[in-house]
Amino acid sequence: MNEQKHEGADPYANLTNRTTGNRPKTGLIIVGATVAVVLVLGAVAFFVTRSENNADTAAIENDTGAQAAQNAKQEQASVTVIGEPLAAYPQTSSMVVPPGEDPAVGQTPPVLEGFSFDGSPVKIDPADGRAKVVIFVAHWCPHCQVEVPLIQEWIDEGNQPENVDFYAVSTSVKRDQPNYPPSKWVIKEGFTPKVMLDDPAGTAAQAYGLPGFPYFVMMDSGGKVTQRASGEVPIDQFGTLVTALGSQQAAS
Amino acid sequence: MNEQKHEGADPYANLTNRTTGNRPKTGLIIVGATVAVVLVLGAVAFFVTRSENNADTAAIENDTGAQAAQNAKQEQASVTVIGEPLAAYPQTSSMVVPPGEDPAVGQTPPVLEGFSFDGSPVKIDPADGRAKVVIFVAHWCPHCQVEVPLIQEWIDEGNQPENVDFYAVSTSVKRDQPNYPPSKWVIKEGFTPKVMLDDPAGTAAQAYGLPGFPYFVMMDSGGKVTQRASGEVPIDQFGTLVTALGSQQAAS
Amino acid sequence: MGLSATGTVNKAMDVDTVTLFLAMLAVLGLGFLLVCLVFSVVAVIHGSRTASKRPALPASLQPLRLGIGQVALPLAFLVALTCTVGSLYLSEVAKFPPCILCWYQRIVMYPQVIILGIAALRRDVLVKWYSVPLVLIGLAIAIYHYLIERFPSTVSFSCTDDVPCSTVWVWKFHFLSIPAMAGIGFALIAVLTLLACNVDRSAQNNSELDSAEPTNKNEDA
Amino acid sequence: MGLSATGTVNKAMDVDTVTLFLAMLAVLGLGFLLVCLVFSVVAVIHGSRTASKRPALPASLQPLRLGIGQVALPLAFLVALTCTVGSLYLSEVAKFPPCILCWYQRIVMYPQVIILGIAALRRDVLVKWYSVPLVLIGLAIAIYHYLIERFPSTVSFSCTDDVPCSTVWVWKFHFLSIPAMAGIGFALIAVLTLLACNVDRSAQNNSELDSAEPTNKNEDA
Repeated sequence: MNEQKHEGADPYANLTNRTTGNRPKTGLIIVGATVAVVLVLGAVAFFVTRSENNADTAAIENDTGAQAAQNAKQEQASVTVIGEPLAAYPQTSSMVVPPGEDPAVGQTPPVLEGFSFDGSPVKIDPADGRAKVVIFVAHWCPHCQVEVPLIQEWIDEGNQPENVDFYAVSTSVKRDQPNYPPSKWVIKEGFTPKVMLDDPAGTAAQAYGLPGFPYFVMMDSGGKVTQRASGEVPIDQFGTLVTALGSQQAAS
Repeated sequence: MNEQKHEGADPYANLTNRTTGNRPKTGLIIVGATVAVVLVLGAVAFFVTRSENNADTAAIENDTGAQAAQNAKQEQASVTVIGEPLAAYPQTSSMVVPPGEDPAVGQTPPVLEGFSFDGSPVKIDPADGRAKVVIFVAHWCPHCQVEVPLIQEWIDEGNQPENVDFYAVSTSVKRDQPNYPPSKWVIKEGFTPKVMLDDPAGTAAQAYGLPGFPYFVMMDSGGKVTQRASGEVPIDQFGTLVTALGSQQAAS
Repeated sequence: MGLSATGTVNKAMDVDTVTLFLAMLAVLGLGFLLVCLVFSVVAVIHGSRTASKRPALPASLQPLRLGIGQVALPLAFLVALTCTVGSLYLSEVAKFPPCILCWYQRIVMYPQVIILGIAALRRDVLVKWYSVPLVLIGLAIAIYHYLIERFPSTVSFSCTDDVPCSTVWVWKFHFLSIPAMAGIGFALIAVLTLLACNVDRSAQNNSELDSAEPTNKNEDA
Repeated sequence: MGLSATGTVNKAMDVDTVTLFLAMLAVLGLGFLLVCLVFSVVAVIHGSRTASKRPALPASLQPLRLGIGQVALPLAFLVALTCTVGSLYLSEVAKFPPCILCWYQRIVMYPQVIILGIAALRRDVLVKWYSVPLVLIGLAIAIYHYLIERFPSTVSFSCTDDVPCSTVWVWKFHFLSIPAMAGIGFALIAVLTLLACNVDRSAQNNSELDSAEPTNKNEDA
């Protein structure tokens, strides 16, 4: 530190110079350097955020949730429920309900007719002859934020059985909460399953008996529920359940 | 202060006695007295609240809001709306909308069919041939808490015209908010107008275009809205409006 | 939490007991503040008759003054602790949701427990430099909060569906609400912290007791 | 508030600018903390070679050490002020609703502005007795908050419809969230307040510079 310079105005300099000689100079330099660095950081923050383009538009496959999200016109949409709602989720401490303890297992969930971000219709019809997994997510829920990329990675690794469809339902949309809008989130994660938008009242979530986020309902090709789960299910366990669902269909 | 006593254990006594003689004793006495008083207050608080009977049951007239509240079975109830909702409340800075600026003036509000605290039916029918004032209140709203006793006092002074009926609608009931349940509030204020309970969705309030609490809708014997107001309307102004409503009917 | 109907009633009764107790403590504190005011007037009148013309208590009241000065920091700590525990009880047990003005009062009150606790252990009467400005801010917020509770129409004329800061949760003795009790707590801490005096120093000044009082009084101004 | 679509976009950009700026300040603060750590290690190693065996910086670094000690209280005040203004910006302008853990961190942080401001004016290095315990509590809350942000499943496995404390509002440089920045702020205040030394006293001890460092270091323990 150069102790010989005497420029600048340290408010303490006059008071202390008499007793400490040149030493207060160091304090002055420290304060000056701090102020300079802070000003530079402020300028950098300003220009970085003004010039950012947020050009996250990577090549996204057609007809996926992410593709619909790129043309997002809406974050919520009306949902039509046809059929009886599923039985209430049982009181349980485990994230994956043992099928024997779940009154919904064997039930047929209602048909959901709704729309995706781009206004294209999405229909979740248990009776369409295909096994499926329906995943209910809330954009602000930290557990969903952890789970969605794990599921996408699992899909990207080619683990999804060809005879099992994935659907996501974006519910509990809160404009003033983090990670809004959900369409941006879906783009960011490159999420491929089709996404149905729930309405503000959570009609789709209620029809499926949602106990919390994230929420999984698996059903076989006959439209009967085989498994429900809620929470940050470890991806291995999720994979095992989906693979079992797929092989079940192949066998029957 | 008796400075000669030497009982008790002041943690500071040993440290300071040498230098200050008996003086620390005063501090000890102050602490002891404070503790004793606090203990007595605690005991009083305990016994007062345990022995209280809350016997507020004064003589209350038959067929009033307070009478229904004394036999309260419910704080919310279903409401049936028959007819078109009122026009939206205009953007205004005054609590009492000048009738010329209110699109609802001249409209006929919908019929409301609901229930009171004791389950007795309450019907607000604009077409029943009587002028009426409908007052929407929320139990937790401080403005309503101020306004309701003022209105009741005004009624008790015999100011209510014989040809004008008063109805209250208890809406926006919040179990975890102050002054719950509204039935107790109605009893406490000895409120005489009949009280209709709104449902949790606020159906009655929405049908009447409620902009905030309290909210007043006045209508003539022909069922047409003559005046709307929202807020802590000064009781003189309220009285003038109701008296005018009454004399209008008598003249016609 | 699985409370039976009786449990709920008991809980309401408990909340009532606690709020009544807190309200009585506030009345006690208010009494102390009034006594302090009376004694200040006495000190000014008596002081004007002495040679120095500076406010001073009559010699007969000096032991009391010193006794209070000696236990003032621990007492101020206990006031802060009571206010903090009381406020946590009302929000966490009685489940009254704190409004934003309550939070700003908590910001001032809660740290006093640590600050005054340490100051009482260190017998550091200079803590007034840090405590008093903070609690005066708290006192100002509490007074504002109390006023909008009493006169909600000064802030707005009607309620929206959000519960406003002017809702009154507790109302005891026809004048005590939660911010009123908090305000009394802030005032008590300020007065007690200003009254605190170092016993050892006072002892050294044993012969000139009259000067012990003004020393603290002047720093008040 | 009647913002046009463009206004909303600009506001989002402003919030982004401010959070990036705060994040860069946090990185700067983290750098300072690491430098302090390195110098502490240097002091321990160098000290073990001196006669006293107590930690001490080499004589060449003493002017720097004293320079920092001299401006430490004003700097600590500025850190508290930045954290407080930043937190008020995020809640009042950016409209991020503070969760309950945020409020408890505010309870610790906001009073530091007053306390350290007054201490800087009074040049009272003993304020560490009041500031350090408080900010260590704040640091503990911030670490806990950061951990449940990173590992939300340690608190629960799924979300209910209430937004939990584990929601992440700001995420910069792949490691900085709001509680992370608050935690760095608390740590900075603690270190700066402990480093503060009285210039006049140090000047009197000019010949025995080595002892200036341990005096503050020991009170740290």
